[in-house]
This record gives sequence, structure tokens and C-alpha cells, in this order.
Amino acid sequence: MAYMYSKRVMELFRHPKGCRKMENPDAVGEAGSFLCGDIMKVYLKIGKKKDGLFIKDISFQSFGCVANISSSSQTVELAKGKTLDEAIKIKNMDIVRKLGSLPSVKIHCSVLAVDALREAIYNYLKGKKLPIPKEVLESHKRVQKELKEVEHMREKVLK
Amino acid sequence: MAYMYSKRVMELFRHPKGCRKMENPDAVGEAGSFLCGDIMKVYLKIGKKKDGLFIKDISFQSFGCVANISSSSQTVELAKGKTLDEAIKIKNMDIVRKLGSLPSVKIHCSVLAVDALREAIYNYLKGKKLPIPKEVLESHKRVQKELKEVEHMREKVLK
Amino acid sequence: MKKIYLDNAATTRVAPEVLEAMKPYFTDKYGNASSLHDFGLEAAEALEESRKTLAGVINAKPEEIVFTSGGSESDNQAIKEIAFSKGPNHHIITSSIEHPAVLKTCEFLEKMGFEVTCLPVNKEGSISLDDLEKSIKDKTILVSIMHANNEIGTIQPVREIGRICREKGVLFHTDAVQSFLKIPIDVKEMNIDLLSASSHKLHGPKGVGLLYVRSGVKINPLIHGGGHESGLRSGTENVAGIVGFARACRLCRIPDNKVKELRDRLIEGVLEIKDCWLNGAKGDKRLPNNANFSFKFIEGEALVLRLNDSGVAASTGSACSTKSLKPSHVLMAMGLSHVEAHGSLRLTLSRYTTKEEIDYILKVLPGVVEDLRKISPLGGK
Amino acid sequence: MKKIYLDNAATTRVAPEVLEAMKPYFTDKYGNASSLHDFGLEAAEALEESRKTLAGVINAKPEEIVFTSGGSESDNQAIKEIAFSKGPNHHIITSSIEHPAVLKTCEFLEKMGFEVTCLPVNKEGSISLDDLEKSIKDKTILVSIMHANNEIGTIQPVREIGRICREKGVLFHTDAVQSFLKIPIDVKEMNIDLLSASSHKLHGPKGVGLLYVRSGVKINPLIHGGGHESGLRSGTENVAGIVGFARACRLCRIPDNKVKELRDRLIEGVLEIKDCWLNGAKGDKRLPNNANFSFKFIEGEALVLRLNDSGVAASTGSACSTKSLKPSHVLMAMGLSHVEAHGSLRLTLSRYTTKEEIDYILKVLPGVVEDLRKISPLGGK
Ligand SMILES: Cc1ncc(COP(=O)(O)O)c(C=O)c1O
Ligand SMILES: Cc1ncc(COP(=O)(O)O)c(C=O)c1O
Repeated sequence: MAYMYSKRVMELFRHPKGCRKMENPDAVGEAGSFLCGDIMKVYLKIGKKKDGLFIKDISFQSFGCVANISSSSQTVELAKGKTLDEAIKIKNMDIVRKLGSLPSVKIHCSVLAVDALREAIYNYLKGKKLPIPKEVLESHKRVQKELKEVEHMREKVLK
Repeated sequence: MAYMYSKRVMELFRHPKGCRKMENPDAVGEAGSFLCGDIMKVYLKIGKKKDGLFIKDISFQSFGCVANISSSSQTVELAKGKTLDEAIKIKNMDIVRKLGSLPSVKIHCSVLAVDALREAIYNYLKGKKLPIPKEVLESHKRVQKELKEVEHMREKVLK
Repeated sequence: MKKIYLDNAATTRVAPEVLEAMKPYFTDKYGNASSLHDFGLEAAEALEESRKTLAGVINAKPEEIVFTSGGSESDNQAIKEIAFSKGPNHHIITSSIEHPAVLKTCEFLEKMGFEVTCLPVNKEGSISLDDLEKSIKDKTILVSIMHANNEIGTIQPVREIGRICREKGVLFHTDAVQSFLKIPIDVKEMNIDLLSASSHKLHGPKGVGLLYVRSGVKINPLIHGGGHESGLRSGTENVAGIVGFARACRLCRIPDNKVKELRDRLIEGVLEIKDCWLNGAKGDKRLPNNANFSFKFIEGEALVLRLNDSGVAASTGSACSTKSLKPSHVLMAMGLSHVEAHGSLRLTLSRYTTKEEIDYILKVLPGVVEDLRKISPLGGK
Repeated sequence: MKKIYLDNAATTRVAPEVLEAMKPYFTDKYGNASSLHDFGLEAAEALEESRKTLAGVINAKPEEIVFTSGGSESDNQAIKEIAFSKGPNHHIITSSIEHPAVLKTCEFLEKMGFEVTCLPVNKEGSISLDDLEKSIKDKTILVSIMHANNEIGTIQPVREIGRICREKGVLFHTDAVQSFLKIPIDVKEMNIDLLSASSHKLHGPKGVGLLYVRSGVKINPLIHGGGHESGLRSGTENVAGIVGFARACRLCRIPDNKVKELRDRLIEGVLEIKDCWLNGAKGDKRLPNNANFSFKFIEGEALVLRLNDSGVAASTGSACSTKSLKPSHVLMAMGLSHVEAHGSLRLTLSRYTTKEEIDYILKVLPGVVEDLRKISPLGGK
């Protein structure tokens, strides 16, 4: 199936950007796929510009396949420097487009990446007691449900 | 299927012995297989020795396959010089043994060859109003029945 | 002695270019196309390239091509799996001159509770469109009529059959094993829903074939397993074989006038022998590389083996050449008598056939026929 | 960069000797084995020679060997055609770690009205003979248990299974695709009624396999047609492929201690990496060329592709490597969690594997694992 990956996907897999654990992040988001068991974390540092809060630094960690790593990396690249309002607007298909393409069975990896980003934003806003946009609330609900389903997998390996 | 033919079969096919129409034979016998449509004729010239009537000359003609031609040729070779009593005793498995082997679907060709020989003997004895041995009478009945079944094939091509 | 191969309807020589194209996939690019690593990638790419080539040949889309192990498997899958997907008590139409891979499959389905109609053919080996139209009824689910016959080379009116089937809402499968890349095929224009082809008939390797399944047609796998070929045919793909099949296709030319001219020269020459005739259609209704004769008074197996002794490889519909001891069902269906079929000779050419070879067989054949007639009790001389 | 192929359970490199043996059958001795002439004769002789070789390998008679297009076809025919010959409402026993060619076929039969029992396996991947014996009932017609597993290499107690089946009067099929010529097989001694094997797993070409059918066992063809292979498998025989299969067999040695030693060296070395373990059995219950590990915290597809970047071809049971997005059913059946199966790595050796290659992978693997653990949110460091 390797041939289904675009050049860009393989490039980001080989040299992922912002792929690390962040020390003292302002917020962390996590998403997991009950489809394939992949899990992903996004770390944020938030700054302030005149047009509002923005993503000063962002990184991710991935327990997942090539598509997962590339999607995360692409998301990080796309989100960096954006205001939170802009970052919330990033759709999974934006990631797919940037990647050139993703095999159809791997599209959910791009969803996961965007979800993890939104979760991090959710956690940030919630921690600061700031209002949470509707789309972030919605994805939060879905993500939490999915995470519960993968929870037992995680527990087993973390024990 | 060619590989099923023994060396001896192929040799006799390539260089059949006594394969010709005989001018002025003393008797002719014919047999046909309704299984595959093969037809065969045996020609005899009969002589007299002190121990009785014997086959002075014998030849055959074949409308049939390799196995048919080889079986006929082997039969001719085996019968030549034999007394009629001896010739009647030739069994189709004697032919098969002499040939080394025959594919099982082709065993009937050896039956055909022996049948045609017996038919010729039958016709000779009958013409001379001599007594006809039981085994010859029996094969005669069978052969005539089979010939009727192939008759319409023959007619079509001879018309 | 030089050997002359005139049995190209049975199988063909693998073209040297084809073998060259295959070689790397044996010892070098030997990966399993499902594997994630570079070896797998190479294999998968080769498969997809080949799929494109083969789809292009019949104006299909790559995803409509299912690679199989040959024509027989393709025929079996097409007919059985369409039938089973609809369930018994349905009706299938075929013809009396199909290849055993179709006929035996239909016989099997009859035992499983399907109704089968075998259309007759005329003395040229063609079905009648009228017969076909009349045979289609409410319960009919599939028509399987071969594009060109393997023994006599008669080409069926596939375009018209396709039109009728489409009009009546019945699926149409055609066994194109003999016609593939010998005469033009356009599955879209001809309204073909399923089509079988086999690599070894066109200078590709044995053990590879394809089944074209028009997108939208629901069919089940005959071979279940790892879900290869979009789930329609499991089993590690025969990459070298498939690459060879595609390479072989790219070497074919339609029409190949040289073959046709040589074939016509052959027919003309053979027909000078007395008491002999051509079986099957003439002109455009016949595959360009096929000739099939009957010789009165003689038997085909003996004829073929005598020709073999003269260095010529040929074939016959004689009863003696079969395990069942029945003569060619094709020749019989065309109205030949047992004896006439018994004395048939099939000579099939390829692009490797030369004028010298044709002239050689024209030189030796009359003598062989005469020899066999001499030993025949049925007359002649 | 030199490429190191450690995915020999997926498929193998065709041995150069095998390609040499095959070559003449492409461009020279290219006849159809059913033809009467010398080209046909040559092909038929090659087939029969190959049949003898293959029969000899498992102590069968030549007439008990049916050539097929591969392991999947053999499995399908064995199971479906035994089942259909007995009719629905019968019972089949298999195991939860069979290859999809067996499991999907059994699922299909379930839909067709057969009852199927899937025996569980213990954490080494072995079925229990007790379970088997208890599962056999009056309606049971067939037990299909693989000889050795393709993912974890666990060898089932085939001899005991055969004994039990024979005692109970139930047919026994074994998928020996992975074990064929890696460990000894004797169909007579082991009471095996049907056995599947595939050429491309032992340095033969892809697209060729065999089904052993003990004489006396009644089975129908899966592919109907011209009546090849004694009527049990129609389709022009893949002569070159079959010759290659036989040649490949003659090159194999049992036991191949070199492979086993290298494999043991590999296991020992890999297990020095922390948070990793060997999946499957140890010692004689494991195929000599198989190693299968799980690495905590990381995912297999990423691992395989990183190894690929380092020149090593390997395989994984990760969910991400499959079209279904489910991790290896084999590892799951052994009781591994989703995450543990997700991080599995299969390394399978061949007689071409060298000590240098093993040492190389032992050098690069720890770094790759560490890298991936670094980017994993699940811990590690
Ligand atoms: C255990 C097992 N059974 C069956 C098969 C199927 O064999 P093939 O790919 O030759 O169809 C394989 C390999 O793919 C296998 O490992
Ligand atoms: C018309 C036709 N259909 C089907 C087949 C079967 O093809 P294969 O031998 O590739 O299985 C053949 C040739 O054998 C054929 O001529």
C-alpha cells in the first residue's frame, strides 16, 4: 500500500516538523481513532497579537502510522502563527489538500490531527475560562467519545 | 496426450506392417468402434499346412488414430503364419502387451483389431461352409451390432 | 529438422521481449504487491502500470480489470459468481460452441438449479440474433457468448449481442480469449459487461488472465482471502506474469495483415487437395490466424502425428484426440458428421509464422493425406 | 544503499537456478501440455516430472497432486469443494489464526448454511487438541488447521490433529503454505487428507501452487473446463511456473540450520531493546525463519517504513498496514491488545539472508525504535 502515499506525505513522514514533546505548554490536546487505534497529542504555546490570541509555538506527538505523522506535521505547519480563530477554521480536507492526497482509508488521520489541535484550543480556552466556539465544542464531544473507546488500549500499554 | 504412447506404438504407427489393401483376398473382416468412430479392415489369404488352415498373408486398413494403426499392425504381425485355430486365440491384451502399453482410453483399439481379424476368419469359414468356433460367433454378433451404430457415419463420408 | 508451430490457438511462444520484461520481477523486484516496503512498492507499481495497459486495450478503466490465473478462471468467475449473486431458478443463455470453461460451468450451474439455454449455430458456426432475442425471458440474468471460437475462428456478432442484452437489461459476458488483440474490442461501444482474456494466447506467459467487470456490475470473488484485486480475486499477485501479459499486449498489432495474408495463402493451397474443405466462416467473420479443414477418409490424430513427424505442430477435433472419445463439439454443432469431425485439422498462425513455413506445410501435407488415405478402408483410392 | 529483504513470509526472491529452469518453457518448449505434437509432449513430460518431484516432497503419489494458481486457490478449493460435495448443514472446524484464504472461505460457507467453529489459540498461538476433540460432532465433515502460521510462525501439532481426525472419520486439510519445505511433512504418516502449498514462498515463482488430495477423497473442481489435472482443475497448465516450483523444491534443505542460527541471533539481539518482546512460540514449535516482535509505544507501519528508509524490508501486523484498519487477527487471537499488535514487527529470513544483514538490522533497529518512541505520546521517554 505504500505506493498510495504522495511524495509530500513521505517527505513529512521522513522529516516531520514540530514533532516533539513540549516543555511547559500552555495547552495540550489529544485525539484517538477507534478505527485503527492511532493516538495523537498536540502541544500549544499561545501568544497575544493585536488581532487576538495566536499560536506562538506548536508541536505534536504521534502513536500512529505514516499518514498520521504526516497529517500531524502538516497541521502543525499550517497552524503555526495563526490566530486561534483562524486555527479553528482549519479543516481536515485542507490538510489532505496540502499533502497532495491521502489514501481513502487514511483520511481519518487528517481528521485526527485537526481534532487534536482543536482539543488543545478547547483546553486552553476552558483553562482561561474564555468562551468556546460552537465548532470546537462539537468536535470536543466527538473526540472525548472516541478517546473513551481507545482508552482501554492505552491503559494496557501504559501499565 | 501423445506422451501416453509407448515407443513401440509410435514405431508401428510410423512404419506400420502389412498396412495395405489386398488384391483378391480369401476373406475380409471389418470392425468399427461406436466409441470413437474408428473403422478397420483386415484382409486374409489362407493356405493349408499339415496341421490345418493357416494365415498365408494378412494386411489391414485403418480409419483411426495412432493406437488403432499400431494395434492393427501388431495384430497382423502376430497372426501371420498362424493356423486359424491359433489366430482365433489371440486376445486384445496380447496386443497391448506386445505394444508395451496403451493408454486406457485407447484399449478399445486393440479390441477392434482382434475383432476385425476374427471377422475375417468368420467370413472365411462361413464362405467355405466350415464350422465356426463359439468365440468367433460371439465376437461376430458384437461386431455387427457395433458396425450398425457406426454405419451412418460411414455412409455420410462414402456418399 | 526445423519445427513449425501452427498451433497458436492452443498456446503461443512467449515473445523474447516479454521474457525480458518479466525477468526483473523474478530475481530482483520480487516483492509482494501488498507489502509496505520498496519491494512491495515496485511490485504494486508494476501491477498498476500493467492494469492501465490492459484496460486501455479494450477501452476499460483500470479499476475494471481483475487479474486472474487465466481464461478458465475468468470464465468460471464471470458465470458462476453472477449466477450465485442472483440465486438459482434464474436463466442463463450460452451457445453450443463455447469453450469447455464456459460449457462445463453452465452444466455445473444446471445441476445447481439454474436453467441454461444453449443456442445452436449455423454451418459457419454463428448464432442467430433472432434465436438469442427469443430466448431471453424474465428469468434471464446472463448471456455468455464467446467473441471468437477457438477451433474454427468464427467471430460472433458481439456488438449486436451487446445491444440486445442492454436493451433487455440482461448482463453480457464474452469469452474473448481467442479474439483479444487479434480483432478490435471496445467494451463500452459493444456493451460488454464481463469479458475474459488469457495471456498465453498472445505471446504472454501461461497462468495469467483477466476478467473485465464493468463498474456497477456486482460480482463476488471465486477465490476468497486477502482481498487482493479490490476483493474480487485473492492470492498473491503473479507480478511477473502480469507484467508479461501487459508487455505482450504492447507488442500486438491489429490488424496484422501479414498473418491474414499467410493464412489465406495456406487456405488456398490446402484446398487444392481433393476431398477436403474449410470448416467455419470465410472473410471478416473469421479470426485472421485460423484455418480449419476436414479431410475425407482419414482420422485427425494420425494426421497430426504424421505432420509432427514432418516437423509441423497442428491440432485436430478428432474423437481420438480427446479424453472423452467424442469428436469436437464445435464441429458437431455446426452439423458435421462424426467422421467429418474425425478428419479435421486446425492450423493456427502467429506473427512468427513465415511464408517459408506455410510453403513447407503446403509441400508436405498432400503427401501425408495421401499416405493416410491409402491405409484407410473408407475409400479415397 | 544495499537492500536487506527480511519479508520472506510475504514472498521470496526467485532463485536464479529456478529462473534458469523456467526459461526454456517460455520461448522454446512453449507447448500446451494437452497438445498431441512434440511441443505438447515436452510440456506434458515437464509437468509429470514436476508432479513427481512435488509428490515426493510430502510422500504423496504423483496423481494426488493438483496444480493450482497458488495457496489461496488451493485453500478455497479444499474447503469449499469438500463442503459443497457434502451439502449445507454440515460443520467445519478451523482456527482463529488461519490465513484469510481459509477464514474468508469459512465465512462465505457460513453464509451458505454451513456451521463453522473457530478454535481459539493460547498465547503462543497453538490450538488445544482437547478443544479440537470436543468440537468434533456428527455433522463435522472437515477440519482445516494450518501447519504453521504466517505471522508468528507457530507450528500446530499436525500429526496429532491428523490422528484425531482419522479416528473420528473427519477429513483433515492443512494450509502448509508457510511450512512447505521448511519443516518435514509426510502426508501419510500425518494422516493429512488435503494440503495447500504455494511456490512463491520458497523461492519459486508467484502464481503457482498445489493442492494435495489423498486418493480416495472425493472433491470437485473449483474451476471447470477442459478437464486438466484429472478433471480437478481446468485451465492451460502454467508449465514454466510448475517447472519453477519443482526446481525450487529441489533447492530446499530441511532443516536449514544456518537460517535458524541467524534467526536466533536476530531474536537475541532485538530483545536487548527495552520494552519489546517476542510474539509466538519458542524453539521447535516455531518456524525456523520467523521472528515477530512487539515494541511498546510505537506503531508498526511507521516502524516498517523507517526501516525501509534504512534499507530493510519488513512487515507488521499493525492496523494501519491493512485495508480494514484492524490489527492482525492472529496477534489479537493470541490475546495481545490492539496497541500491542499495533506495534508489531515481523522479520522473516531466507537462505539468502547473511550474518552481515542480521548484524546490520541489529545496528539500525534500536535507533529507529528510539526515534519513534520519542515522537510517541504514549510514553517511553
Ligand atoms: C499461510 C498462508 N496461506 C495461504 C497463503 C496464500 O497463498 P498465495 O498468496 O499463494 O495465494 C499465504 C500467503 O500469502 C499464507 O501465508
Ligand atoms: C475460447 C477459450 N476460452 C477459454 C480458454 C481457457 O483459457 P486458459 O487456458 O487460459 O484457462 C481457452 C484456451 O484454452 C479458449 O480458447
